[in-house]
Amino acid sequence: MNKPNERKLTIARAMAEAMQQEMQIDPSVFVMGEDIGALGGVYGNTRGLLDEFGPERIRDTPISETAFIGAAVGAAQDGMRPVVELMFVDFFGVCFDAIYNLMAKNTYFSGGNFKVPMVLMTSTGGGYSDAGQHSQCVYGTFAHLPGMKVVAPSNAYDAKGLMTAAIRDDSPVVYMYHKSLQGMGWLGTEAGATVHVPEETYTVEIGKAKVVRPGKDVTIVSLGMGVHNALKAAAKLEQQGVEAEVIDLVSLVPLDRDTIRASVAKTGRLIVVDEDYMSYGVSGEIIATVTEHDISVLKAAPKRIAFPDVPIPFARVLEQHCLPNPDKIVAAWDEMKAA
Amino acid sequence: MNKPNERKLTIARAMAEAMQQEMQIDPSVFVMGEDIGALGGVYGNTRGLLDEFGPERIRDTPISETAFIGAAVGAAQDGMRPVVELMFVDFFGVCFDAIYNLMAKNTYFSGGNFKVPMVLMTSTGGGYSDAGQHSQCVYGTFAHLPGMKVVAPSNAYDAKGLMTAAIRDDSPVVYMYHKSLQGMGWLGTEAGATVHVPEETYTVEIGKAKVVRPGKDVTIVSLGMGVHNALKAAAKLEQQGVEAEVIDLVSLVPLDRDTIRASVAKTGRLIVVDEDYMSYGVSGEIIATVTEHDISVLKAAPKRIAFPDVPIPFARVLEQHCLPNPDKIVAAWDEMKAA
Amino acid sequence: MTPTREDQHWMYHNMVTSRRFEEAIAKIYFDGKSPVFNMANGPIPGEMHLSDGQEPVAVGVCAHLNPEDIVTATHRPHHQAIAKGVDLDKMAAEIFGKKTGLSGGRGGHMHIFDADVNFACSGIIAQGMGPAVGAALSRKMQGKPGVAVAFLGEGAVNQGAWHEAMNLAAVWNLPFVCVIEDNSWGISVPKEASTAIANNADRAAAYGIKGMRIEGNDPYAIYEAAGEAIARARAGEGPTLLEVETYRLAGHFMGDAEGYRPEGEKDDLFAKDPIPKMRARMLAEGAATEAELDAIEAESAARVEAAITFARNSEDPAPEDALTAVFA
Amino acid sequence: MTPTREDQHWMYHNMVTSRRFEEAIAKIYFDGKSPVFNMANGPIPGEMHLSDGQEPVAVGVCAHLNPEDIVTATHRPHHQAIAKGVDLDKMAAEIFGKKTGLSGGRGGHMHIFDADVNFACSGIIAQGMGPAVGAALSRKMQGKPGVAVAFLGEGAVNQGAWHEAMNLAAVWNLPFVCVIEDNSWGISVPKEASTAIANNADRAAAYGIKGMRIEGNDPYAIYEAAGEAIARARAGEGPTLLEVETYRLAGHFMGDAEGYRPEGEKDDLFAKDPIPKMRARMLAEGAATEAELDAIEAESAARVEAAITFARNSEDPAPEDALTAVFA
Ligand SMILES: Cc1ncc(C[n+]2csc(CCOP(=O)(O)OP(=O)(O)O)c2C)c(N)n1
Ligand SMILES: Cc1ncc(C[n+]2csc(CCOP(=O)(O)OP(=O)(O)O)c2C)c(N)n1
Ligand SMILES: [Mg+2]
Ligand SMILES: [Mg+2]
Repeated sequence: MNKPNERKLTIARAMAEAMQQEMQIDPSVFVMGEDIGALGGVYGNTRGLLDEFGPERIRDTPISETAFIGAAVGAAQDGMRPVVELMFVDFFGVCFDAIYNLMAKNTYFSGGNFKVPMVLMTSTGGGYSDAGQHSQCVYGTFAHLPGMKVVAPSNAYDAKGLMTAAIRDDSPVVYMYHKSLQGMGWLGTEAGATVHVPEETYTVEIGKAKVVRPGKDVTIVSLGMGVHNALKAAAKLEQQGVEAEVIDLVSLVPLDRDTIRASVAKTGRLIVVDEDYMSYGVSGEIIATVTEHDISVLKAAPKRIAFPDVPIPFARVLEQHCLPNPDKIVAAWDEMKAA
Repeated sequence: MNKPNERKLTIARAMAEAMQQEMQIDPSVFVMGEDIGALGGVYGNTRGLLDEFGPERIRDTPISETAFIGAAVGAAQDGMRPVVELMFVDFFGVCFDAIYNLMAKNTYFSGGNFKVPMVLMTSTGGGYSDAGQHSQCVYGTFAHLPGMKVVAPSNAYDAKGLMTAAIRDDSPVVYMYHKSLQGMGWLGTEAGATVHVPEETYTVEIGKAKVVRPGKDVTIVSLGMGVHNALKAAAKLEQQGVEAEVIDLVSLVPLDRDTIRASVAKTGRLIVVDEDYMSYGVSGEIIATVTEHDISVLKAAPKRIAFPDVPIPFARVLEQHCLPNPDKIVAAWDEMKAA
Repeated sequence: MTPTREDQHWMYHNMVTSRRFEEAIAKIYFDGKSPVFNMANGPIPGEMHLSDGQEPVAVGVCAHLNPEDIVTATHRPHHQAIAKGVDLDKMAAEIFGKKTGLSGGRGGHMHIFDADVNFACSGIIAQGMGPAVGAALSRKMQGKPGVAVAFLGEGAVNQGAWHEAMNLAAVWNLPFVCVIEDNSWGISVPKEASTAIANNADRAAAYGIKGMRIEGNDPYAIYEAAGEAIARARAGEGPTLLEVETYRLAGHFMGDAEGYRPEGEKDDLFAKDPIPKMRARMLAEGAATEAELDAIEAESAARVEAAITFARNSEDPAPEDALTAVFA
Repeated sequence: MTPTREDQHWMYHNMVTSRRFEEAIAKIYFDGKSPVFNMANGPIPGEMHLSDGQEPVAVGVCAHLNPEDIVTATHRPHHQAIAKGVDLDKMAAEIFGKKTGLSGGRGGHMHIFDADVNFACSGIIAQGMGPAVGAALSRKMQGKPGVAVAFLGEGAVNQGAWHEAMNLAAVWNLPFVCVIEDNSWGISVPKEASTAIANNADRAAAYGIKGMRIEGNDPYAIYEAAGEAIARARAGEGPTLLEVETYRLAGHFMGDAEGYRPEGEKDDLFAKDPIPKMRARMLAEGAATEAELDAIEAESAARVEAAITFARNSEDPAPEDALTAVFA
């Protein structure tokens, strides 16, 4: 997919480029959040924007998430297109009312007369020992509650196209980027996330899953960082002669149930890989999506690999024990095959 | 189950009685929340307590959920056993950090050295046109995040026993009571919720589901208000000669997966009834619990009846269109049978 | 700044319209809810929070606002909605849950939204603060005129969202006014049990802005203070915090037995009803004739009746409408 | 109230121990993180927030506390933990993620919990406010002695949780002290860009309590002000708000390039390092001899080395320990 002379970007730079280009063409776009100005964002996704657009449109905020996310709603309703950052998704607890009860619902409450065209971008994920208040995904929490679209890119191409699509969307979009894919050296970066990104603007459709690797023996469904684990597992399975199909959900809301169902109808087997907590979340929903539709296609009970229902521990040995990884996926295949 | 001379209580009174009895025997128990004193709780569950225990132990709070729930954590860690009320669960967005990141995690973060023996009680549910910020269940949201037990009684007997068990539990327990079961005249009350309640103290085990109606043809799993819908549907199905087994989950965390699996192993059919939003919530988890364990027992694809993924509308005709009801359950059976 | 004769007529008119509207709602609210009161029944189901007695705050502030200005209100929004010029027919229809309502019946009484006059409200305490501050920011960034006003109850001032938004408005020097309606009760909890200080206007010091308390539920005094605050905001001089003493003549919501009120409180409050007081003052000061005021009252009553009739005669939404308007 | 000779020795001792401890941590932190700095690697993975320069606040306050008193701290907790008497071996081991750590490696550097001395902290801004106020409530209800102190950064004062808890502590008149460490930065955002007023102690007026600002990062002045505040709390006279000027000599976290700092700021700060300043003052005032201070420094260094050795030599937790201690 990457040709030698093609420009590769990290997700951080891809996100920044999308914001930059939209800000150039649309004066109503602006960015707010903690440390997104001079620092360029803790995760680098607003780097360079302050220099180009100045502090009016690239606004560092007080540590007041309820106020500035609520303010983004008010600005969006008044004709602006704010992109707001919640530095770590783990902090959602201090401001979720402004998100799930306000941003997500005002369109409905107003019968469609108020639009809330805003993007809430937020970092997710662990793996680098940042412990239980800085390492969560909580994908399921956001996806469960109505009124907001929810996307999670696994690579820089999608990251740019999803950001552009999210900014242009007239509905609120929650944009969840995974720290281990971000391209910040100090976090380590999954190499597969840094890919060719065209310079021109383009959009990636919100609500459409991607088959990122075709196969006929088993469907592995994941998102964000999990897609890379799934692809690595698929490479290992290939050595055993097993052809795994890998689906990158890209978007949790709307959820592309058709693509998932079509794949499992073909393979007859389903493994879901999710870094969010196991119970009452994404993994259960994907399994239910398939099984409520048609159980006759299944050759084996579906399996899920997710974070166990415990807070995220600090020590590396503890955290790594809990996180999904390619070996766990291969082991799930082995059990499935044996059953 | 109710003998003529037996004492019947509403859930509101059963909850109050459990608190009263625990406060009588344990001076560390106290109650905090908005309007729980002179008013006796908007849902009546603290009525009478102020008179008996006074304003030190029955504390009306400012409208500051983050502060008083956080304070309950601090008090619990310091040897008290607070029962705290979040008036409507819909308000969780203003204080979820104190709940999911603090109350639920301090035991783990401290390696078990800090205990947080507190109860967070909160009202759930709609059906009376209170619109989108006063009618939600968000069971899935609470159950998804680790570190808190989550219970939801469907009748007064369980309500008292669960409250007593929750107060005595050394871990934080979220106690979700449904407004339509509460026994407040002004809300209308499901008659089946008001049942015999012994005067003496007793506990109902947290983490154990109950088969509230045995049957062999289909398993209907639900909780709270949904149990009554399920029982009504089962009565209708009985007229068609169909024997439905109804399971009252009672507790979402821990989830009694064994009871669910055993029932479906027997009936081969599963319908989940949930008043919470459909996607990424309870209904998906119950389906996954069964299907990931063993698909061979299933004679048909499982079905779920849940609130669609839209904010809760105000107008009766709109809200009733969305809520689960016995007819929808019967219709699900009809489709399942036909398939 | 005293209200002109015309302002006074406008204020009185809106106070009376609001009162008539709520009287009408209150009467209909009990339809289908007796002999057993059950909130779920009748033509107007759900919770109902009336603002009887608090009309002076709404008119004293909104007299200075244009449709382009932004207002966010609370669970108790009718008086402010009326003073801000929300379409009365559509508002009534919304409260009845009709297809012709402002939101097609999706929102109801606690979710009154009218984009034409930039009015919104919500059922969560202090939730309107952020959106109002954000709208003020939007106007500043766009260089467009407009002031944003957030109305709140005194109980809401202890909520974190209030503090965060006040600081944000102040640090960014936004055209924003926060108006606290101090009716001295948050449901059953009296102000002194919830609030560490007696006068919330003193909290302006925490943000380096001007704060003022207006006593006596007096539309004239409110008009004057709000006029200054809004002028300051329009002039780019930043936010103001106003706390207004007012009275809640009704219960917290309909059906509230009000057992928590000290004896005699209600009688005292009724004796201070601001509507007859304003009428008397206008007559005494020659700001209006009896005939003029009678005409205003008749007009208000007719307007309200028309709105209620519109609402009653409107169709219910289609059940499937529940599933639309989730996304833009 | 000036610190006694003994108090001064204690304060100096704890300041030096804290500094030595963080120097040791900082050195080890970079192990395994070069040539490419990657937070995930090395014996101490994850974020690391150092408190170098802020030691005077911790010792000036904690000099007045007993083990039974409660402290909640932040993401930058080491200096306070040390001054509060948290077990240094177990704290070091926790930071290394070892089985012998305070929490068996589950918490790490941002989640230091020691039940023996009633110390807790958290990684969420202002999260410690509620628990501290609640512990103060618990003591009041139980009639047991004890004051609760919440430490926060100046950036945290704009968070809603702070406001709510201040009001609650004040309205319930609890034995609570809020100590703001004003190091003038919240990561890269300077105080004046985030906070509507210059002096957060002025926000005490919003709660009707006493507020004081202490300038100069001076352990003596902090000691005095904190002594008064804590005495007031012990006497049942309610909460106090203290804001203390202090300096963050390090970056926000390790790896922070600090490009946002104005030129020369760091040099100015280093010139004001409070540890040599306190040493000089004690010598000048005859509160200690060179030999005494050298002994204190040697003792601190040895104590820190022992703790680090303990941590290094401790075992890793078993992987499955991740799944335990979720519930009590
Ligand atoms: C965050 C939140 N907490 C609690 C409530 C429940 N509640 C609704 S109105 C009210 C009292 C509000 O008092 P005040 O702000 O003084 O307004 P008033 O009702 O007097 O107009 C409360 C506690 C809520 N809606 N939102
Ligand atoms: C609710 C929340 N928002 C944001 C953060 C990210 N964050 C961590 S430390 C920090 C700056 C804190 O500044 P201050 O309170 O002054 O403390 P300091 O770091 O200066 O000690 C921020 C924004 C967080 N941990 N929690
Ligand atoms: Mg009030
Ligand atoms: Mg700081």
